[in-house]
Amino acid sequence: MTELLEPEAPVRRPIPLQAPQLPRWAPPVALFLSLAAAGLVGLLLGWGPAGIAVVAWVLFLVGFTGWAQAIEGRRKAVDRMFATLIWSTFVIAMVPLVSVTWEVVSKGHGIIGADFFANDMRGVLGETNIVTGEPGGIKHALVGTLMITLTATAMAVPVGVMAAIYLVEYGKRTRFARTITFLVDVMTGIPSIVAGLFAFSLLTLIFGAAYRSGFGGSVALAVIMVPIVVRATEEMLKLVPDELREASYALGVPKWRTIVKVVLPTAFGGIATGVTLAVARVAGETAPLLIIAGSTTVANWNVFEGRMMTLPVFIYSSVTTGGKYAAEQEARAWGAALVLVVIVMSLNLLARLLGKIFSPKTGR
Amino acid sequence: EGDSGDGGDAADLANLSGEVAGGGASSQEAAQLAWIAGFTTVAPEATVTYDPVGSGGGRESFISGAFAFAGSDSYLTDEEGELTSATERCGGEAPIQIPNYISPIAIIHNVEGVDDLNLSPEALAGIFAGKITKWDDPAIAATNEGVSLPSAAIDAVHRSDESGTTENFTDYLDAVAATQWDAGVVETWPEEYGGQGAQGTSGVVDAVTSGTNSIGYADASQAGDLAVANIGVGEEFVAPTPDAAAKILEVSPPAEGASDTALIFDLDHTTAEAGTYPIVLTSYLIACQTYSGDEAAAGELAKGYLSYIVSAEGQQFGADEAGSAPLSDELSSQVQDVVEGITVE
Amino acid sequence: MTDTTTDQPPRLDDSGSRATRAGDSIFSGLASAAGLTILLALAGVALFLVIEGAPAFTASGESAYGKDNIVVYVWPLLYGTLLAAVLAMVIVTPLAVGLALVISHYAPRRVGTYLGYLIDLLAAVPSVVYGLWGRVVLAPALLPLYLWLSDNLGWIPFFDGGESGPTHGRTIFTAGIVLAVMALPIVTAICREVFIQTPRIHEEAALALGATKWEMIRMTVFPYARSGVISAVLLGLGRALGETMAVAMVLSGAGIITIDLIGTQNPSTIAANIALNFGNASGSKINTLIFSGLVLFVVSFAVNFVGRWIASRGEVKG
Amino acid sequence: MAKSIDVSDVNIYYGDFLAVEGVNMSIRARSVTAFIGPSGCGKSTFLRSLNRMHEVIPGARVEGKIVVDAQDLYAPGVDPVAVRRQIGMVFQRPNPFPTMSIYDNVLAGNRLNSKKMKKSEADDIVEKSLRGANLWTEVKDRLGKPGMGLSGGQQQRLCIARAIAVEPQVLLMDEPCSALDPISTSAIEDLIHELKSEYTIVIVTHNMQQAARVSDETGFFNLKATGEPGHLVEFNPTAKMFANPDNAATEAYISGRFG
Amino acid sequence: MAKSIDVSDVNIYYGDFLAVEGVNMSIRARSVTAFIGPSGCGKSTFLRSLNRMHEVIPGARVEGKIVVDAQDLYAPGVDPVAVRRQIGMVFQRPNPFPTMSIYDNVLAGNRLNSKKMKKSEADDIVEKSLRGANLWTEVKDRLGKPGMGLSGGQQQRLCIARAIAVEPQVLLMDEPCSALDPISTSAIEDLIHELKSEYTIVIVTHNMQQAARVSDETGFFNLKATGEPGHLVEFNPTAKMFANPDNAATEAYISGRFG
Ligand SMILES: Nc1ncnc2c1ncn2[C@@H]1O[C@H](COP(=O)(O)OP(=O)(O)OP(=O)(O)O)[C@@H](O)[C@H]1O
Ligand SMILES: Nc1ncnc2c1ncn2[C@@H]1O[C@H](COP(=O)(O)OP(=O)(O)OP(=O)(O)O)[C@@H](O)[C@H]1O
Ligand SMILES: [Mg+2]
Ligand SMILES: [Mg+2]
Ligand SMILES: O=P([O-])([O-])[O-]
Repeated sequence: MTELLEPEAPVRRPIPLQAPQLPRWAPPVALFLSLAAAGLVGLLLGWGPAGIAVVAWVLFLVGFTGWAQAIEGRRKAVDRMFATLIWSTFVIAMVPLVSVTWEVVSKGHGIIGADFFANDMRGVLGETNIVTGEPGGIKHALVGTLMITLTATAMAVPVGVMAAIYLVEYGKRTRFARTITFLVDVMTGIPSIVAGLFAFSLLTLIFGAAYRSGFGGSVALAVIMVPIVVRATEEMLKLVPDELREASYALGVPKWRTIVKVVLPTAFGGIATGVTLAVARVAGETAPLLIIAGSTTVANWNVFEGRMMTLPVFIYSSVTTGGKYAAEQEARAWGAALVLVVIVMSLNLLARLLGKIFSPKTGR
Repeated sequence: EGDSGDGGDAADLANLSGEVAGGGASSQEAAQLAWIAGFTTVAPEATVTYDPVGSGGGRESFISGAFAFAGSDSYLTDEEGELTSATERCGGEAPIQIPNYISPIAIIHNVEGVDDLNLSPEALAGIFAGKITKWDDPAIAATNEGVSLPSAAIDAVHRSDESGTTENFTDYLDAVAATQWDAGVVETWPEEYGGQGAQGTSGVVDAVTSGTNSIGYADASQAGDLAVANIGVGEEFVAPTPDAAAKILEVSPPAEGASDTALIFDLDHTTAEAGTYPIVLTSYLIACQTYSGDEAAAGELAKGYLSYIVSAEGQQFGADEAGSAPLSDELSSQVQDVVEGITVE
Repeated sequence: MTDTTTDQPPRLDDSGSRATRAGDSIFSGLASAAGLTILLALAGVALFLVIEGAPAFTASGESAYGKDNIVVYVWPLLYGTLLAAVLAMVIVTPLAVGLALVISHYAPRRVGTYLGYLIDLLAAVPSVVYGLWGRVVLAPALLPLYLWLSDNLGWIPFFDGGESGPTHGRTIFTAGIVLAVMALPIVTAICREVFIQTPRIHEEAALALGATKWEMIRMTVFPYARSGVISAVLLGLGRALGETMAVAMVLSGAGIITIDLIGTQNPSTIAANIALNFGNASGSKINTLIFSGLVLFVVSFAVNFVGRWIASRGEVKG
Repeated sequence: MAKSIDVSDVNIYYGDFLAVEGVNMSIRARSVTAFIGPSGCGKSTFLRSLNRMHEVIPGARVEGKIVVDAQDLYAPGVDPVAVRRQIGMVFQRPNPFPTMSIYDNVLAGNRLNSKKMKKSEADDIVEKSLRGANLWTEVKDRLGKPGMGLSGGQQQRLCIARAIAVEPQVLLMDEPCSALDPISTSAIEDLIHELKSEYTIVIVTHNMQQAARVSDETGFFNLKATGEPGHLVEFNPTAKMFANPDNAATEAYISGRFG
Repeated sequence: MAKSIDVSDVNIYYGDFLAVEGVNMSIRARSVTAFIGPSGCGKSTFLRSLNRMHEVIPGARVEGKIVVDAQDLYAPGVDPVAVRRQIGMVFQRPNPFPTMSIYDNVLAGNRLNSKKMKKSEADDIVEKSLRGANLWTEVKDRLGKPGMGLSGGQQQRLCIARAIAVEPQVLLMDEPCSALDPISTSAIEDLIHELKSEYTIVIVTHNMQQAARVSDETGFFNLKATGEPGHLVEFNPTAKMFANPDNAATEAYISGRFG
């Protein structure tokens, strides 16, 4: 470049378009070589697989970058080095995902069967109920998770959707609306345990110190859900093109009917997705329930009275109780964890599916 | 009423139904779970819940009437007016207080090459006070001839949460080795003494199991396969067996305020009685002498449940399933009499 | 409709549309009420925590779990909370930026979308499951690493390991790693969002000048996304501060202050401490724990506040 | 049913920003009036003030008089919803309701106002409107299909059908062809020709040839400078405007010397 | 330094979609070549294939030969980064780097290649390029200010300065004036006139008057129908194209009968 800038050289010499390039097979070969070298040394010195992987990675990063530097020049080498680093983050991020999935499935699948879903833990010591001989199960926790989550959803969704409608359709530029939008954002960051403490403080002030019920858990979960629902709905309503609203206004349709008949149906897929994601988020919550919903060994269908077990709390108490049957409890905890993960992931999948199914076919 | 030798009339119990709520000391949780399960074999229609909310929470909820009975690691005193309040709650009659759960606190350890460990009270206190930091310290070696102690750092594990186990353990240390242990009797571990903090009994067991050259204290019922130390009592070293633990109540004097219906003790940790294990956690049941009105049905159930717990069958079931020490025969019959005395109007 | 076929001039005044007006005002009233509810809920959270937490100030001794007063009790927990969360962010930031670049700029677009889903799956794992995994699987697996660190890098105070060296894996470092895994999806998602929004015209300007991909990213994507990344990290920090169960299950902590990340003794966090002790607490101890929850609320509110503020400022500029 | 529109001294604001200033014109009934001018000169803004669509933008307002059929649209007590029912509008990008079928799209204006209609009556309106928009033969076999499934030009005609289904007096069109291909464009231009026998039509276009082809009268809007409000420079019969404009700026614009 | 470009049998794809088909042309050095045609006919697409910018869109690819200075741009081993250095590009919307000052914007391309530059050398390049883009006098007192602070037309000239600072052989411009006001437009048109003494310039425009004013040769692209690929209909000296085109479609387009 610099020689092109010489003032005495008005005729610019074209730089060659052809530049030496590493062959396409260079990255896999370099990777293989690094792995082989690290593997050999590692086996000799007795490193574990993790050590070998780390050393191979360092070798690849340094070696491959060096190779590129030698052949393609500095800029290309830097480019390749960062590409390697950036892709590495992906591999690193997959480690916990694969590990968690593997552990949950391998440790949890054994115990799962019809009994596991049909029985509760009443009278269960060790593996089985000492009276009936039936194995213990998670029926009570499933019932609790279902009831508490449903109740929370019933509270959070109307408030959340209406608030989003206010923000997008009515408030738009008012200071009040901007304050709410901002606080909703901040509210998404409220620690769940704080939501639990809030529900506890509120309800024990009203009903006395010993108050525990599923409803308390629902209140806490609703506090967590509302901002998620508001945000999701708000985003979706904003995505509804103003053109549609204007098309409706131009037909002489009043605003509220436009919202109900045009805007909401158009955004329905997105809202359903957001609500489902919010449900998925709270279905796995533990801390607030630990504080206000209590725990029990039998199924309780009444959210307003009596303690309720939920899947997350069941997992937690199973592993932390210890004692003679710690192993059996841990096995049930892994089983319940598998069930919980499947439920939450299915909800996430369902959310995407809903989004796909109900998304209006855009013209383009 | 009849022959109450094994805890009430089986036929009576079989007719019990409904629900009763109790709760309190978490030390009893495993045993309570066992008893609740065992109770379903004799009273299939009855539902009992036990909330392990802690001794203080249990007493509080008992006084407020939310619990029909409570489990507590310590007996009621009037230091904060609890005894008076509890008496009020029970219609002016003093509440009954009976020991129902006795469990040795085992000194669990995980030291390479060391199975049998004898610890003098002083050595034990030194280790947990952070004054003895190596396994081959002379204070330990002196009582363990022939054992090859590693020259490794001691990983002393304690409860990081507030705990009745810690209270009983430090009560013991304070009584027998006050020179080494000068933090007094505490429920929450004094951090300046160092060591690894672990949450809950199971946390301590986990930490000792997965640690190296580690030692900790935990309810013996949860010690699992870990090696347990023998503790110096007089001239001998005693292992934490249920029998050895149960003995301590026999040698301990009744506490101030004990009565026919309040079988409460101040444990004599300094005993030199042969075969007595001195580090013991004793937990009591607290209930009313009379249940009436609204509470009658729950009281009936509570009485049935309590009588099951203190029956020989119940105590044995607790020992089998939760590793507690069954009450000695003498104490057992006293306790059963107290429960029999509960009336329901 | 039916009457306009007659040639009468239709009326434009509003005598006929009172129902319309009423419908509009009822509906907008409902909507604003919902907005107000949110404000009230947030205020309620603060209010009730204050009501129930305030008594902890006057009580002392026993109620503060043996500490002289509430401040001495909460301070080490706050320290542990911040330490674990900051640690998590130190781990998460480079990872999330890299991942977001993979999704936004490196992977083919369709593949990128699926990789994004994969990362989002990390967010779908409930925290109690992370707790279980961290306690049973991760912590034991990390102990050898900690031993290696204290042997080889022990001169760095973070990896001192203490007198006896690391004896277990349930350290604040492990907690930080678990928190990092849990915060990764949200930080990645926000970074990805801002990276994707880098105006194409700027990216193409760089490419048209003969920049390599990395140079293009440095010239256009990073400057454009800077405030977005900062707010993403702050929001992740907010998450990590409040995460409860995973820490409660993984960390073997006590109320101490140390910068040793892998030693035997570790600080605990406010949230974990509440979860672990609440069940056993009664009377004024509950006030103590709720007060610590109030502290957590204030801190995480502040962090989220700043994070959102930076994010919204960035939006206006971009 | 078509009506003339008298505009006097109209100023149009976005908040504090004066976008269009001092417009006076008289739009004849049953004719096509075209607005042309460079980008940003306020054609769309002015058009939207003719059926009170302008004010749906927060902070936007209009000063002056716009009289249709002896009623001032901006007089107090006039309900904008009623105004919009009588003065229909078609937008630059076709915007059928994505959740509705073709059939429902056409009826949207009637249905959304919760009119109850007999099936036969509804069918009549749909057929009449689609015929009016020259779309009937193309879609009569798939009335139940989503409106978004049509091509751009068909969508635009669907929007016109939807607008005429409520039988307005006036039809406003803002660059109705600018997103369309030449064939669809010419279909719409033909339609405009037919519609003017029944409706008063006002159309904004950036295509001068289109203005010349479809309109009877043309208004030329311009900006004095960027940031200044737009204003009406010249309003004349289209033939005169393109052959022999009164104003030099009009001539410069039409001959392509700027814009 | 300026180079001619020979295009033979070029097909351009977005994934499976063939956007432009079978283009052959020969662009003369030191001249201005304009591409015109209706929206969507592939003008931008083709222009971007001339400096391998097309392929930055995922899935996009080019078939055929584009030969500059005896080198086929699409030959194996050719480094697209090097190609883009030699064939500069100016986009429709001005796109100065928002975080950089005017000075740094001009130098952005140079900085990539030579890490270290003497201050005086850098100053020279900046002045020369800004003078070349007719912007020097307007900004010389505020080189440290952000490039985004300039007006649209100035920003566009800044982008031109940035493009010529790396001394390319060819300058591609995609509707460089369509976002600008008349005065800025004419400044850019003047600049194009001056630049053609040193550069080969290819410009896409939707404004036929502009093509007539600035270009020496014109290529007319068209679509047979929507969804069909665009193709080059006619390529001729501008004077001939506007006076007497070879092709009927060209004439229809130029006379404004569609588009
Ligand atoms: N929603 C709005 N808020 C504020 N100003 C606006 C808004 N819409 C348009 N304007 C401004 O009003 C002026 C006129 O805009 P308008 O859209 O009416 O122009 P136009 O002639 O239709 O242009 P085009 O040919 O590009 O459609 C412009 O200066 C524009 O920036
Ligand atoms: N990123 C893309 N992906 C897929 N198809 C594209 C993309 N960009 C353009 N196309 C398609 O390629 C064809 C040619 O588009 P191009 O943008 O080159 O047209 P143009 O002549 O520049 O139009 P205009 O005058 O509107 O700029 C069009 O059919 C367009 O839809
Ligand atoms: Mg417009
Ligand atoms: Mg283009
Ligand atoms: O029984 P604990 O109080 O030690 O948990």
